[in-house]
Amino acid sequence: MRVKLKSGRDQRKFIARIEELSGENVFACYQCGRCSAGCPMASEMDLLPNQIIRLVQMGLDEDVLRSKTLFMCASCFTCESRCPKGIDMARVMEAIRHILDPKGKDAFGPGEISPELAQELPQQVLVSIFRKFSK
Amino acid sequence: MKVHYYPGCTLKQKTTALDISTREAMKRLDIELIEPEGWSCCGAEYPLTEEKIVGLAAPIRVLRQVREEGGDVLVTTCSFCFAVLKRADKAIKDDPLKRKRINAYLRDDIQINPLTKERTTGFEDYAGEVKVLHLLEFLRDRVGYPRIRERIKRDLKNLAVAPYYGCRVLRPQEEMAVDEPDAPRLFEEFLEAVGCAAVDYPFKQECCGSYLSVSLPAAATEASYRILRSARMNGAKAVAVTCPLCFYNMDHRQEAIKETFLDFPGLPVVFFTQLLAWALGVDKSLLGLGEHRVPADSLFSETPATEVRT
Amino acid sequence: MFEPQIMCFLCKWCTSAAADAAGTSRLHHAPNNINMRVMCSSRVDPQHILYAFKEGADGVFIGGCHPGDCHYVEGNYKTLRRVALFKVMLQDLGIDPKRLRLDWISAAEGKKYAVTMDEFTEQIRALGPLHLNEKALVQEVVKDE
Amino acid sequence: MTATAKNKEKRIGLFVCHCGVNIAGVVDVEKVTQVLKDYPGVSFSTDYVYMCSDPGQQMIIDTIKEKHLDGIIVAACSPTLHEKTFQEAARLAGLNPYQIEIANIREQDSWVHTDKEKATKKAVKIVKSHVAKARQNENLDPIKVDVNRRALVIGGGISGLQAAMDIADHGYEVILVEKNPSIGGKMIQLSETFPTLDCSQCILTPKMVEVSRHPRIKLLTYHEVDSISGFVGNFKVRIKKKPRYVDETLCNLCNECEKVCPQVVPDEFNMGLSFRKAIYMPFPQAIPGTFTLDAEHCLGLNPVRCGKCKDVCEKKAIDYDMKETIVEEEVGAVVVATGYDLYTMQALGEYGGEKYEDVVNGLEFERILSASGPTGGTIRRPSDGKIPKSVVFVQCSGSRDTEKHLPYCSKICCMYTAKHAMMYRHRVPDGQATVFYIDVRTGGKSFDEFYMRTVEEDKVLYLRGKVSKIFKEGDKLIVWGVDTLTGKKVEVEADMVVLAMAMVKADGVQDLLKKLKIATDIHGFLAEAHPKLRPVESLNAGFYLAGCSLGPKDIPETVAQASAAAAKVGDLFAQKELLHEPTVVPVNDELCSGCGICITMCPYSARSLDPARGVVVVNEILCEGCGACAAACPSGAAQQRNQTDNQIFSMLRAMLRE
Repeated sequence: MRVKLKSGRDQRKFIARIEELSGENVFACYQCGRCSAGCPMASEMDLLPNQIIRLVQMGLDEDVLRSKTLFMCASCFTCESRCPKGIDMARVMEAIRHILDPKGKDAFGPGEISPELAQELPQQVLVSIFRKFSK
Repeated sequence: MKVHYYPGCTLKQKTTALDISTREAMKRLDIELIEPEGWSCCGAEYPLTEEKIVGLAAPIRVLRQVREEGGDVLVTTCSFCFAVLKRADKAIKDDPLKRKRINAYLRDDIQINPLTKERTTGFEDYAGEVKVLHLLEFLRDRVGYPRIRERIKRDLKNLAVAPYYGCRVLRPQEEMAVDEPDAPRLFEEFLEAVGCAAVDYPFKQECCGSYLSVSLPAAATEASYRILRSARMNGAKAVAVTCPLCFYNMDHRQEAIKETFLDFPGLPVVFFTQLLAWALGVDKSLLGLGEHRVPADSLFSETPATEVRT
Repeated sequence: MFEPQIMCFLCKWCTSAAADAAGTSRLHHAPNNINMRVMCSSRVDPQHILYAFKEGADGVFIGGCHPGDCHYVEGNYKTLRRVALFKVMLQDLGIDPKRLRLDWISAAEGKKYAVTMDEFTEQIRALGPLHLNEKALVQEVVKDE
Repeated sequence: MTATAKNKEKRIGLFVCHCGVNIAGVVDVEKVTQVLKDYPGVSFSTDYVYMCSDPGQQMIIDTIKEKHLDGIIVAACSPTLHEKTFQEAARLAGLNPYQIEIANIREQDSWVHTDKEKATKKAVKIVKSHVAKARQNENLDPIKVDVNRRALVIGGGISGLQAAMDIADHGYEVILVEKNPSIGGKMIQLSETFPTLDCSQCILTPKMVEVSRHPRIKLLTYHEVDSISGFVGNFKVRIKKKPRYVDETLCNLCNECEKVCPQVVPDEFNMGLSFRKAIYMPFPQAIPGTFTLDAEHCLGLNPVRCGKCKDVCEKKAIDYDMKETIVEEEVGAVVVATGYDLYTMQALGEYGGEKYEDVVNGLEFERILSASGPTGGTIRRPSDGKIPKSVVFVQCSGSRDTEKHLPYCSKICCMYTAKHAMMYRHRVPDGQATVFYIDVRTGGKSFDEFYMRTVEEDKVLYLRGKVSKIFKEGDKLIVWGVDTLTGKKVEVEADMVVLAMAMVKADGVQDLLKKLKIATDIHGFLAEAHPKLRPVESLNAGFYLAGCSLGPKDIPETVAQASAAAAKVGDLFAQKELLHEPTVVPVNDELCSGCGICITMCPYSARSLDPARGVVVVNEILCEGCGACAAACPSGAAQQRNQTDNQIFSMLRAMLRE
């Protein structure tokens, strides 16, 4: 299927919002793919980090927003530390999650943790995951 | 020497081993740890979008409290707390707008005089007066390895330990400014200072799976396996960590790792503070070894074993 | 709104070239500055600065090459020393030393030039118009025309 | 003659340019013309659409003659563009060119402002200030200087060799200085050269021989330029002659010294992949053909400690007592061809940062490929000498990284990587070659065809993506990359990895460049006088630039640039005499107290005290006209011609007084 790119303002609006929230210039990305090459979670993702940025550049918000990649990012900043253009992909991911509404099936809520597991887990992991992936 | 110390929530609850070994080790170095009055959770995650700025309020409140108590350094061990506190502090320092907005949230906090119990409001703005240091940095820069070496009571006999940095201590480099993210030396130097041999292995800065441990346990199992395997292949007898979550993923999850990856025989995981405390002569019962799922006792025998059975 | 007059002494090799580069890139900035091109920032005599204040400048800017890049080996270091000393004198004369600014802007830094002009204009605007009281300053130094 | 009397008579013409809408679109040029019409000193003013056009210039010429103008202001673009044009027009009209003032109302006014009223007001001020100055301008004539028709070439790589030979062939004497024991530079280390695959040594050595035998080239190897003083046409050069401890005229290359030398050190020529002795010849075809004793690694230049080489030398060529000496030369022009270095692998921790022996840089791989290299041209990996069955090539290692490394493209890596992969596939037919790239840039004659051959005929797998990490597992190197075309994260097991490291400024010459005051860009590469129109000249008159010292480039481009620099030297030497700007700072004897402050200010030693008269005297040829002395002179005796203090005061008043 041929994807029809949105024209002018509609396309820019999505990009502008991502850039505003993340503080990153998504157009600085030249698609070298280094973020994906080093990503520890890439094998779990349906879209690689560089593909997410590419889709944002193209203004294809639906494709980005339904990707489960958003909920696979561990914010480990490996991509950030090696990006030759200084883009913090973790910020871009967080910005996209921020505008995702509703959060969808890949988001993660307290109900999904058994009481036994909750007993065992370190506090920080519970706070983190709800801060990141909460429904 | 006195210094403010922020244990964070996990160290008070699930992972007390890191807290108690830190305290015992610091006693041996004549360092008094002061917990800031009424500290709260740091938030665990530094807010990455501009709109979630209120996430800075909790860490800044902690830092302001340290300042109010006359401190200028705050030491942490948990990597998550360290990252949040350090990045929040830097954001406040670098960005006048953020400084203004966060302080506006915090200005009306109620201050209780510990003596008179008098309640007042009106804090002075926090502008980044407190330096946040990881305990590893504190040991290197403020205590100094020579002083540690002087006080060593037990020989770790070049125990081959793989330093595991994880994600938060080194990255983003611009904000953390601890060491080179892909060629760090901080942890290695520490291990050498306490009498271990630091194992060089390529996974020291790879991610353990972090909080995906909850939502995607299989991914965390695999990520942790790769780290442990690499450490073992390079001759490590143990992996040393700084973060309770790394510890959880590599120690508590190791049963699952062994079930999934049959080639992996196991490897003990310890906190760097346990090694420090032991080397400084702290009693074994004060290392919190009971919290380990993978027995690490044999690492801490008066005559360290050459082969560690797991 | 108060529109300050900013007198700029720009070295030919770096900052004046930067001003040209700003123009070539159409980097719009506040029109309050007026530029004089000198061969080197070290050509600027404190007397020139004082005279500029006297004739109605609210701020004086000196632009030179970055340290180590001076076309004349080390003219900018001379300027740096002169300006540092002269600021002390300005204070004594009742002129806020912030009204005098020295900056290094290379030929490639058109953007920095434009930003600096805006910034300095705002800074001088905030300081308000310069009022000179002393008669000593108002003496005529130009001999003839 | 008082300035007053003279200025009263001055008739100044003002010509305001519209520059189409470039100026007139923002500045009300007619208003400027009108306002200035009655300004003191102005006796004529007009505006025109393009002053720089032929009719515009003709109008200026005609008006000067018709109205007997003795000073003119052209209010137009930056003086860097058309000052010369209008000076020439003035000259044609019989007016001294130093009576021309350019008022910049385009770059520094109409192009940077949008408020028409304010921009017009500003233009008026700018023009007024130039009128004030013009009223006091004097007629000046350029100062004439002789040219020393000898050239200095710094650097004995391909660009230096080419430049030296061309200048010498023009008929001028050349002094070629090379800091290493032999000429040849980096090119002599290369194996084959793209896209023709001719052997680098085979094409370079004849040139090296030719240079060494050229009657007009004085070859100074193992020498370093220490300092250069003077000015275009008349430089004095101090050159350090480093002690070779071997008399090159006596050494007969018998090789006995090398055999007995006990000191083994990594061989620079082979990029440390093999070893040499402390007394050595860098490579068999080295020129001059002589051994050199490397004092740093010698046991101490002391017969008591070792002395073996001296004992066996039949020709008595070895002399431990040689000292560093200074050679002085006088030249008229300098060609700087100081080359480049490769970015250090240590900076790339994620690729092992030099930790893994089998991760090599491009130049090391050239040596591995070279028939004269450490493996005799068989591709073997450094760690264990095994023939690698899988080699990964990583392009843009350190290049195009704005964040931590170098933001620019190193230009030649795409082509040499294609060559490396092709050569590897030829030599190891059952080997797998994988190239990670971001873009493949093949602009150049027959370049793309070469690259396509590598892919189509030699079946080299090109994966589009940047490698994130390289690490060792067992005796394999694991390469983590990605193929962005398929969206697959990939892992390649390799026996060897070749990093196409970025090209950077040459490290060893930075001190010299600093001393010479040659402008560099932000990456430390030499800066051209103009990136397009003066690509081989430095802003410092008399200095010409060639090769990779200017930035990454391939051999043909380097050679072309070297020849261009040589041609520019020829331009200079073809002139009978040079003209020096007369806008210098002389001394008014009447006012000078002989305090000598100006002498300390002068960076060119142009000023000195005449002890007999107690005043300062100026060598106007040495004076570059910076004016630092004028600003420092307490008595006003030092006044810059056509930029006197009085002129500056007048300009300030014209600009600032409403």
